[in-house]
Amino acid sequence: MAPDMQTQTTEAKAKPRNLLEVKGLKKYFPIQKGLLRKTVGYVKAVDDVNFFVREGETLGLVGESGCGKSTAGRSIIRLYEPTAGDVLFRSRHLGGEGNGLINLMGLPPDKMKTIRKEISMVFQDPINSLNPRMTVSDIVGEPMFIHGQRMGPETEAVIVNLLERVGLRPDHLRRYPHEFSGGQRQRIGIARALSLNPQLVICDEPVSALDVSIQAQTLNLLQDLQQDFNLSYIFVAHDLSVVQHISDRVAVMYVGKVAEIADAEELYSAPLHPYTEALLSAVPKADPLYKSDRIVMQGDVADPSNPPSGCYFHPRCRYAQEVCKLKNPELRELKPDHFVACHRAEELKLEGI
Amino acid sequence: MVNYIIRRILYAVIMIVLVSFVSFVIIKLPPGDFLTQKLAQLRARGDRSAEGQIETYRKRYNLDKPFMWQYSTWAWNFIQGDFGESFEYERPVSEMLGERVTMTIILSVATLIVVWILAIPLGVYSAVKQYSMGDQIITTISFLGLGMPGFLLALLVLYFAITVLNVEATGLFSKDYIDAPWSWARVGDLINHLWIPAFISAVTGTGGLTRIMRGNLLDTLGQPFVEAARARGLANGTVIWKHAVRIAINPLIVILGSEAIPGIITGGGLVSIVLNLPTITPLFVDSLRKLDMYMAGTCIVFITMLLLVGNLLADLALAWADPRIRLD
Amino acid sequence: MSKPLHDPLIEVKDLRVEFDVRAGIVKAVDGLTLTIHRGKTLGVIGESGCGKSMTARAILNMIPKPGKITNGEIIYHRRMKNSLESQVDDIIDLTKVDPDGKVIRQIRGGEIGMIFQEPMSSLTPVYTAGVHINEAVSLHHLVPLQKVGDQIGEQVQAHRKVTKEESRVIAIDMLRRVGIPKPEERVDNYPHQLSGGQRQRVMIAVALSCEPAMLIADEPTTALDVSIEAQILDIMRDLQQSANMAIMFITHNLGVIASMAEEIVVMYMGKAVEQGKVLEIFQNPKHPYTQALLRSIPKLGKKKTGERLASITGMVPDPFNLPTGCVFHPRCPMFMAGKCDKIAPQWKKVGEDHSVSCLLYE
Amino acid sequence: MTVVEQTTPAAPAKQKQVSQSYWALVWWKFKRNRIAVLGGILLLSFYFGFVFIPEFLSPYELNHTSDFVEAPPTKLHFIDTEGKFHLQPFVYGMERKLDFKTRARTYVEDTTRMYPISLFIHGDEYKLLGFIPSDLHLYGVDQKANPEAIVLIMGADALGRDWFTRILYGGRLSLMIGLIGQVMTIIFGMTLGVMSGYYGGMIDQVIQRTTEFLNAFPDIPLFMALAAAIPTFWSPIAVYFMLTIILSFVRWGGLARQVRGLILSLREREYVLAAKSAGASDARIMFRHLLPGTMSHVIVIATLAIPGMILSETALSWLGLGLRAPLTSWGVLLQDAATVRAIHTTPWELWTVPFILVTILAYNMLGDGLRDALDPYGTR
Repeated sequence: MAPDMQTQTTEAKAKPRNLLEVKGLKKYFPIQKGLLRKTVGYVKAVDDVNFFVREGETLGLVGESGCGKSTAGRSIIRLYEPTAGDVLFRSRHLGGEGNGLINLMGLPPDKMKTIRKEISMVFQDPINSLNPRMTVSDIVGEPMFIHGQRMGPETEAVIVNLLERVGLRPDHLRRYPHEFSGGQRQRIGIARALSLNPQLVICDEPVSALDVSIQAQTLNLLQDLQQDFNLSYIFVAHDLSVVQHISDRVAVMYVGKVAEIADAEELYSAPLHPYTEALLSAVPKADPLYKSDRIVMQGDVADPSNPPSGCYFHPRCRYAQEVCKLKNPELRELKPDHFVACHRAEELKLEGI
Repeated sequence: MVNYIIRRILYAVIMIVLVSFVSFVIIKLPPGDFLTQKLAQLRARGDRSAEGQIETYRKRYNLDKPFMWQYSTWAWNFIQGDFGESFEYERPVSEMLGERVTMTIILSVATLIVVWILAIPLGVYSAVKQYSMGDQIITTISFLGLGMPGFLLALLVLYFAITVLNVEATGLFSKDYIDAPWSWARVGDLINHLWIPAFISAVTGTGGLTRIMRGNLLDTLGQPFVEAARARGLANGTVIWKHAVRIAINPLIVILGSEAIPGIITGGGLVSIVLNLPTITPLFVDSLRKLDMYMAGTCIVFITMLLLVGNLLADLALAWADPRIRLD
Repeated sequence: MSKPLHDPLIEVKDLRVEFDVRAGIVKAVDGLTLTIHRGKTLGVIGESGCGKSMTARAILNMIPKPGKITNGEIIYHRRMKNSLESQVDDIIDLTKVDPDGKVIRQIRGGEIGMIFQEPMSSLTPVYTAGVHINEAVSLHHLVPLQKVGDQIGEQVQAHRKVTKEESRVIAIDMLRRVGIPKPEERVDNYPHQLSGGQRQRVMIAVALSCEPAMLIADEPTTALDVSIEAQILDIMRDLQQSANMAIMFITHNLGVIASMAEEIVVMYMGKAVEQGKVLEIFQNPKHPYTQALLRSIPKLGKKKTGERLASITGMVPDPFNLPTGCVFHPRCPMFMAGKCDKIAPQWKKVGEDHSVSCLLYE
Repeated sequence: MTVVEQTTPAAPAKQKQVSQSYWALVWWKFKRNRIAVLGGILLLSFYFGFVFIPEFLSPYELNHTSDFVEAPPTKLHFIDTEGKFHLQPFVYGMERKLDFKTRARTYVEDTTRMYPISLFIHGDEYKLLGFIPSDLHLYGVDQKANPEAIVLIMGADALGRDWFTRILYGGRLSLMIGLIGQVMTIIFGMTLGVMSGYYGGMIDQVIQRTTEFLNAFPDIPLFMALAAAIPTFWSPIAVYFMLTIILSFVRWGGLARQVRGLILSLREREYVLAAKSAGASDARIMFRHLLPGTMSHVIVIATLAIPGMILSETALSWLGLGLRAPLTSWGVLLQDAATVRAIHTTPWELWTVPFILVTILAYNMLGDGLRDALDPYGTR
């Protein structure tokens, strides 16, 4: 099977195959009240999300707080058990049916554990994401330990190798997380994510908590590693410029739904969704000469437990019409590889950067 | 709000039923009952008619009936205000408890007031002047107070009163007023006696509360809104009292309900035993020893009721003090 | 008004703030000099721990323990607001006033307002938005005469306390001005009933309710979403124009500073390394740190595939153990051995309104 | 908070060449708190002295009765009647006098008889730690040479037993009941708390309701009721164990609730999610990631709760509902001492109180220091 896959990859170089397909993913958190913990409603954190990730590419997942981007990332590997939907993944270890994709939903625990070798995560908080009671060697080696590798000189060599790869020294092995700076901690987290040689890494706001200079170092490291290990990333962040920098394609989310997905350059230069346009315009540009007619969105991000009718963005949208209040727009492929969920996408002429 | 109170009261009723039932079970656990003890006593005295007398008692107190019958009858009568009869004193329990419940409430409330009036300013001072001389002194005294259980302090006070002052500092009334009807003179006499238990509870209760207040306020003083208030140009005192203390006191109200009130009622109970104060606990302990079933059951129901009411009041106070808390 | 619009308001001269902690002394601010002009915006930029927040607190004489101002002065050119003796001007060294005294308390909130990074926790949770504004208004009671002056005789009641009703009117008015919808209802809302953006607006309303001569904004939008950030920045710009207010804008976000500030001070490890007009600094940065900082952020809309960011090597140094000479030298790409690690750089004028503290230009 | 911003970046990494684990850091912080260290040392010596070697520390055997019924403490002398100074302290012989009118006993010193007090003296035989036979006592008067001599530094009880000896022996039971009880509480409380927090659902509901019920019960009355239910004919040892179980049974609820709360918050920590995303089993997450995170909390809670246990035993025994006479605990000793009559006639029996107080104070000092050092709330 393995050689077969390789030939396929070389053939399909022009357009790599899909590594991951997310279809109709939903994650509702129940709101419970009262003595009997009766469910009185749901926070629709992720509400019917569809996207795919190709082999070797980075998909940026961007949006404002509460748009469900992190929840979506976590639901993919079932850290949160999704309410509905399918996540199809091309596993190296488990053969899938038909097109080679295997559905992670409803996968029995032992098989899911195998999948966890192939999809790993990097987290946001450099303080919270490392167990303060464990040494670097324990932390980075933990995934290997979980998957049956015993600690020994061999494993340790692997760990040292990983540490060096992310720019830490072998003598850091026996130290504890509190002895490192934020940037170094994030490197430890990245080393841990790579320890099982994954195909896909879900980066959950990996640079949001870092200083500007450290942020650049970390982004460069992630890019280098992607090259070296042939990784695919799902890169969750709220900073549009960071996402643009690192992503091949970008998905913009708003209140649990995907508003637009497209190639990064196209999305930023020619957005099709009014929310994308407004968001791009709102980002402060590091250029004092840049003076644009800023589109200031009115009001706050909609409440995911009580979203507005129709298109969730309509109360803040300056192009909203009657239909937007009534009907929820579908995500459709307007141009090749450019998906948008807006009723008026065809007629609107929107400005990018 | 009203809904919440009704629900809480319902919940309390369920709790009281459970507690009273469990205490009945517990009292029934040891082999024998009040009458077997009594029988043994009478026999020891050589009373010939002992067996007969016991039989009469057994009938009178329904002790010949099954356990469930005893409990449900007692519970049913309890609701109607008849708490049964004490075996030991052969008087209705209600008669014996009446004034003691009042005294327990008076004593607890007095304790609470003394402790809060002392602890909050001390805690505030200690936090605002952290590591100062005053703080060190307050901290040391708080530790002593924390380590000093009420009943032991009561013993020491008693010792001091007997050996040094040559008075017997027990009871809540002088001999003249014990059975006198309520009058201003009697109230004066009560206040005259109240200071000893009040002093004891002040020493033992204030320490812990001061430490908690200090810790809370230190946390609160580090909060951004305190800095923001200061940046608005408010005077130091206003910042501390209106903004920081106001917030730091909320956790204290939680503690009031969950720890302070139970502590005062039960801890105060032990002090009462040493000082021979007319509160519920001495009677309760006595009835437990004597297996005086209805008396013990009623006592524990009243103690639990005081606790639950105290809890409810604390929760209501918290909801009033903190707009973030919604009762529903 | 006859007075000049843009004369100096605050002059910070050789300011030093030190924290005496157990592990040693941390120089939070180390010899900082800057000037803030009336009606203008000064941007202070730097990474976390560079001392920018401490500078702001020093201006209000609010350095938290165990820190203290050990050197320098902060000259405040006070212009009495329209009190009866309105033409009296005054020059105060803010480092010398009693930190709990009456003078500094009049200045705090009344003449220099401040907003903080954390809108979530900058409002006291048990008081409504209205209470917060009323508190500021009733403290600095000269203000209402401007606001409600047309309703009541200004001359007579110059020192009158604001009544509750008036204060409420002011509060609602302020909330409306900062763009809070339905201010009549929001005025009675508690902080937890407001969204993050609304809370920051309330903070701005509180800070501006007394029409201060200057507003210190310490990372006011860092915790907010971009769409809300844009709203808040717009409000600040509008209010500045209408009231000729100076703003000291502290942030680590280069984008925000580019769109807000007229002048910029770049700080690194408690020291200013470069200052000048915003255009100058962005287009012609002189200090290697400023250059690196500008290059290390990804720029929106200017993507080349596979492009790498220029990053600053190494890490922020240990504050207890600062490098000798120029503090930036261990990370500096232009490091000159024997010079940068020995000599502390002096200020050098490199253009009109543009100076830099770097040995490359000496 | 703003200070933190100034001091945290990269500071610790360079300063310490040797890596420090969490517990090493805790120890380092704890050592600097002198009050807490003092508390710890006091407790260590109390436990060592009272639990392991009370037989050696006391001059007599526990049940060494004498004729000196309710004798007041014997005075130690350094200077004799002739004004001569002795480096070795001595006691005079005691003479009992009975006042026939008031029926009161009084003791006077007979200055003609002098008995020196020696260290490491041979006296009553005992078995150290239950198996090492010995007759060595820390101090005392030579019983073989002067059988009529006695030294009672804290007086004697109604059977003429040395009160200090009784306090030493009583400490063993009182101190141990707190420790054993707390260990049981931790075992109950942690297991149920972790299960409740991690699994949720029905298990959580049942455990939650039970703890609520235990909470609603006023705890000292509950102790009393439960203790009163211990049959009178049980052997003292059975009563002792029953009492320990009761103490921990009443107290586990609070701990379980706190642990549950901690688990609920730790469960969402990113390092737990990271372990989960790597495929860690429930057991691994619970024991490797969650439980160690609660340890510092639990240790602090436990340390501060032990004095409560000791006091509960003392109070119950004092009320006559706990340990009973053939056993010697501080509570049992209080029973004798705490009556108005006893305070009149044998006030020295209140010597028990300072011992209890110092123990409780030491625990509070230790606990407070541990709270700072362990920093369970992670504020620094």
